[in-house]
Amino acid sequence: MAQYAWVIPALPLLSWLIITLWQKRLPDRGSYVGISFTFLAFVYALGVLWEVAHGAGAHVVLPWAVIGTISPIQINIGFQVDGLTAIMLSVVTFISFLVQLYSLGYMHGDKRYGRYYGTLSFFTFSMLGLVLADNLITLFIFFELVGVASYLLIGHYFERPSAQKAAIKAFITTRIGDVGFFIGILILWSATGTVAFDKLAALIGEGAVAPWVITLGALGILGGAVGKSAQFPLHVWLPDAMEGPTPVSALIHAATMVAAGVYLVARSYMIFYASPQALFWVALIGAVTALFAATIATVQTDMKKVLAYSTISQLGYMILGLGVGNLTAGMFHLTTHAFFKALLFLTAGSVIHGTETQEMHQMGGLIKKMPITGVTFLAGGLALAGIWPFAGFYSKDEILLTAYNSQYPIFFWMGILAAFLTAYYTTRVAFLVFFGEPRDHHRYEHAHESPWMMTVPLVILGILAVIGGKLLLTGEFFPHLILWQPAEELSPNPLVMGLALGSGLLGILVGYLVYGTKLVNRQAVIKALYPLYQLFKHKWYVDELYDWAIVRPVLWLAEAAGWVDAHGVDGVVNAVGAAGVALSSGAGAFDLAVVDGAVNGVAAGTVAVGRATRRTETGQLQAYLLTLALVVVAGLIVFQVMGG
Amino acid sequence: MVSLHGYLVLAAFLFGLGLYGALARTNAIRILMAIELMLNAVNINLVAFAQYLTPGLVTGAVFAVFVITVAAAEAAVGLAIVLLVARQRGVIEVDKINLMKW
Amino acid sequence: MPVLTLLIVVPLLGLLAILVTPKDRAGAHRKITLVATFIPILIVVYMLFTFNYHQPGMQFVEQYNWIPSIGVSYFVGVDGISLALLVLSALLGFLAALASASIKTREKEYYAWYMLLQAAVFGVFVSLDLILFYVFFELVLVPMYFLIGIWGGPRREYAALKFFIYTLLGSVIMLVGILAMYLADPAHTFNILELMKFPFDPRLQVWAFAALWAGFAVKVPVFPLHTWLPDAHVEAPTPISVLLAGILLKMGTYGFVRIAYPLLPQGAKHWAYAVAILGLINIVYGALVAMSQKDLKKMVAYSSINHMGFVMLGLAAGTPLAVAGAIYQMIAHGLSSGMMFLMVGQIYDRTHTREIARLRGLFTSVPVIGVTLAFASLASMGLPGLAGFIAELFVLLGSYSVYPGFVILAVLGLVVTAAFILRMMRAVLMGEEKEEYRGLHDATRLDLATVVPLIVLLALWGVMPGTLFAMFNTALQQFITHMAGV
Amino acid sequence: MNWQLVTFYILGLVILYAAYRVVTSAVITHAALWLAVALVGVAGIYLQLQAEFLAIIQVLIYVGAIVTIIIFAIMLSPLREIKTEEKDRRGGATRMGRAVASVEWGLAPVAAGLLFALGMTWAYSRQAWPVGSVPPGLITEPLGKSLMTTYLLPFEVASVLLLVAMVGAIVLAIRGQK
Repeated sequence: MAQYAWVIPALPLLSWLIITLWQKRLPDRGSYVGISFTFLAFVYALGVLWEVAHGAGAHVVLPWAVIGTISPIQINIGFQVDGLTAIMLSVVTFISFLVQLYSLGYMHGDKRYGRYYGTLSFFTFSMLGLVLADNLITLFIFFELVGVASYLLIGHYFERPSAQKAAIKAFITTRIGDVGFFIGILILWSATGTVAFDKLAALIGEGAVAPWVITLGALGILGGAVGKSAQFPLHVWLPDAMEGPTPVSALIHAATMVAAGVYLVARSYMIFYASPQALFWVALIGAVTALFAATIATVQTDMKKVLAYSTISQLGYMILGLGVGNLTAGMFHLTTHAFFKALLFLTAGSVIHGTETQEMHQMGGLIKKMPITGVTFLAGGLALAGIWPFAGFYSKDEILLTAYNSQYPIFFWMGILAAFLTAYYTTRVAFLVFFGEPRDHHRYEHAHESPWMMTVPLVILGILAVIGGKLLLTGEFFPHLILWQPAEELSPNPLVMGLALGSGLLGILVGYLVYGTKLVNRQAVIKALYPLYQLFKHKWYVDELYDWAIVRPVLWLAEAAGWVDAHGVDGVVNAVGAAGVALSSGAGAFDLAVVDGAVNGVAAGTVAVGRATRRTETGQLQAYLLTLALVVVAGLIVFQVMGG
Repeated sequence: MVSLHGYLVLAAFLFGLGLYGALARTNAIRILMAIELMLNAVNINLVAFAQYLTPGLVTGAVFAVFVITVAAAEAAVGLAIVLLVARQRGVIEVDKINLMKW
Repeated sequence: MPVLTLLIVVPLLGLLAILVTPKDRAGAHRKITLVATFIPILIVVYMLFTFNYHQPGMQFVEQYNWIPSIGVSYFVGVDGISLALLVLSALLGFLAALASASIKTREKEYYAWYMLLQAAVFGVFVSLDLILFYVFFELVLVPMYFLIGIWGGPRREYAALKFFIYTLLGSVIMLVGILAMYLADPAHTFNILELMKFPFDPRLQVWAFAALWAGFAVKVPVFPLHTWLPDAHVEAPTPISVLLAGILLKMGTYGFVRIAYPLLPQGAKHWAYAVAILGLINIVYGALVAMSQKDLKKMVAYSSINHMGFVMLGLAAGTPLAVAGAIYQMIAHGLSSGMMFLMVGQIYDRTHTREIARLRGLFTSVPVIGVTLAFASLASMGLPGLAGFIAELFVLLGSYSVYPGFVILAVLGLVVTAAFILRMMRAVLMGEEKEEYRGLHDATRLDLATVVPLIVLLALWGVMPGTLFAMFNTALQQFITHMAGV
Repeated sequence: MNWQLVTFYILGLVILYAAYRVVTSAVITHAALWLAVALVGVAGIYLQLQAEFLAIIQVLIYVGAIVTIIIFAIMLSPLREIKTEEKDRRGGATRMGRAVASVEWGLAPVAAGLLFALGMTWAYSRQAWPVGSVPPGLITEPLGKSLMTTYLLPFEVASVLLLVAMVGAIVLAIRGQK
């Protein structure tokens, strides 16, 4: 089956084409096409996973472009299937399938329903293509396609200016990261002449690549990952991306978009692993992001925003895991996170569906109205907080363990602090939304449990959030699947485990004290920590900084360039005039170096000559004839005199 | 014997008269006539050159035949245009017609 | 079979047929034009099948004496590069004729000029004699002048004249360069293939290259000779914009590839750095200026400047990948900008405005047009999976080893490109539907017929670039070898 | 002084005088008749040049056809403007004045005509011409042969030109009727 793994992305591609071309004629605008094709892809992906787990694999290479005939340069495309690919294929198709199923209920009645399903299929296709890519260029192509799909989905409610802005922001921000990725490709290509992962690995293994090339190439690729995986400092698009429909958020956050960045690093891990400097930067960015995003999440009041920042934070963990040299742990966290983050978003969607608001201060006590949603949320929340035996615990613990044993223990402590904050804000959300007294009775009265299409995915994911971690570790399944020769076998460290679990429990306790009981006065805390509160509330002013330092200057530059271009004409005329004056007074040099300059000079000259000569063009035949005759006579005389 | 030079001078003066006429008169038909004079002057030149410089060859005469043909065509179309313009605009003086300016 | 002559003659026959068809025969001229632009497509397809892609050198060659006393001949032939451009010209020629339905005034004249333009365009891409090339190159100007000047927008006369003066000026300078080569070559020939063999004096090469370059650069257009382009585009009617952007700009870059570079390789090397800088300026400056435009068509026009910068950069770098990318970009840009202008035209036909600020919510009002415009925009942005990306990728991959700094700046320019395209899409397509645009009729069959071939080709050559690269690979290798050998 | 030279001088004087009257006579019909005289004179010159064929068609076409249609046009036209004599440029409008600056318009044609004639004469006189004479023999036969062989294509083109001119003249005349 692995030989034909291209079928997996082909199915959603087909579904996209079908829905795009014939959505008006399909029942329910083609939603069932999308769901069934994705389900088929999921089944196929499971088959591939099973095969790969039993030692199969595939690598198919096709020529893509050949340049030159004497010493031809060949660029190939192809796909490869190994453990990393297989697990990602399963996760992506699985989450995508559940999200599409869920959307049946959530998006029901949307006016661009068909288009929504089409784009979801396209999104899935791009992500699957990315996962299968066997070289950097193919990966880059799908990387960009993922960006476009997210752009379309985030901008789904394009009547809203905020959605428009968010869509553009997502695309541009990730594209800035892609610039780094692209430059990384350029560096590696010009040094090695190949972009295929296996060839790069071989070359690096032989030591045929200069260390600085590896480091710069890796850092470039890291740029792409930072953009897509919303790492600091390119994280700004992800919270805004909440403008998209909630199931899309689930998809973006769990399986497709943001996972792409982490996957990129994992896929090109041989490059990173060969460069300690690059790995250090990876770890640093991961740790900083994990902590930084967690601080912001603690003060957000929009339910989806909290989850968004928590995603950024968790992605930081994954990147940290990769950075400290543990590929398996990073990918493990990616997988478990896919389960519980998709779950959390879908429950959030369910809550929003029921209450028609995202503002947590208008909720409260909803567990009575929405029991399935509430319970599954708690399962996801505990997994997020990393409490044993939930899924998140295993993966987070693994990352922290590696960090603890790495060269830079500071990253470990940052991770612990972030874990504490994670538990705190998760508890905060749980209490604000599901427990306590309803704060908006009107909304509370109208709140209702969601239809089965929405709750079934919740239950499936809920179960996985509880047992997923342990399940994947059964028989060392996961570590065998994604194997990267670790420097040393790490034995479980009770201190690390204790600290991780302890910080999580402490976070829950603090959250309970603040939100579950009235023991701590929130206003007093806010007042005491007011500068910090403001800082977190305004997301460390990163958006403002970018606006001021990048967006405005670029727009200003564009306006300036446009002005120069449009007014070059005037400028030149004036310049010519001024230059004439300057020349006549013997004062200065002639300056025509403005756009349009020389040409307009010629034009002006032509006009002047035209003015002078137009008098002769009276339109009278005889005048022309006279001129002709005189010229002939003059020519005759000249010819005679000169020619002798 | 008449020399080639004699014919050439005759033609030159005939042409000069035609040129004067084409320039000095305003009546379009008169201008056409003046042009005919010039064409005839050219023909004299052609035939004279042919007979004196390339005896035995008739190229010059052939040219003259064509010139006459063109002259006939020109007269026909030219007169038609003149009449048309005169009918439509009521003038035949070329200095009052400056269509070519536009 | 003299296919190339046939290619030039068919539009001329169409012209003749149009001229003898009375003015009041409604629709007849259009039908003749459609037939006379469709036959070239068939001819080109025939050529595609009979062309030997592995044989170096020119094929379908025809040579007859024209003015033997000064060594001018009617000498035509194609290699892979010209063949690719012929595909583009034939296709766009037909599609733009299809899109000419909106021309309602003085139809007969319009189509007559159109046919002349088409014949001249084919002539440019098949000529192998400098004088023949020059004649066709100039011949393109005349119909273009009238097509813009008569059927254009409010400031058409200004735009047409500006276009004419600029390009004529460039051509005159170019002619000086051509004559210089003619006089310097001991054989005194205008035969391009013969001239390629003669190693010109380096000093001559330096300035003759500059002269030729100036002539072609106006057409491309290269900063700072570009200011005619936005005006011409804004005023030109839609189909003419399509041809202007899709084919005419390529005549400039084709001139580089066919004449300026192979004939004067040392001159090219001497100026490579300057050309690369100008290419970079085209990329970055074009994108920035495009971002500030308020008029949709003007924005697209500036994006053309941005795209043509990649061609310049690729040619300047001169590595196989970069040149391949540059040639690819000619085709890709022809398709994407052609489509872009078609879409702008379709929108203008419905809303009667091109002002970005006045458009809104077209996704809702005219969904099919909205989606096709989005596709065109993404193609023009260089989205992977579409042809433009391949071109940019190869140019950048190939140029990096020569001009790493420029390439990095160009990649940053890509972000600006994305930004202005997305801002445009946001303003035009997204947002609440405007009251006055409610109930506009969506794309007709004719509208779709004009864009679908472009969509298909953009996608095909974005996913399977090998199909297009194979077309001109042999010719490319010859170009590279020739440039390296001198 | 032989009779050929005498004939030439007489013909030349007749031609030039007639041409002078063509361009100066006050009444336009007179001008047309003087034109016929000048053209017949030219036919005489052709005869003297041994180009008898040209002389014949000169009389047939020029005098018989062209002058006739000019006179027809003048006489048959309903427009008075054609028949009334125009004033000389000398007294007319001087829009040209700006173009030729200081030169008075009325002098310009005279100057141009004279300059041309004298200039050409001067130029001819600087050249050494062969002192041969016109070869004997008629040209009708060689002319006919070359028209049908070497110059067949131009000959045919000329006939097409005549056809086009005819059609054109008719179209113009018809359009004027409307």
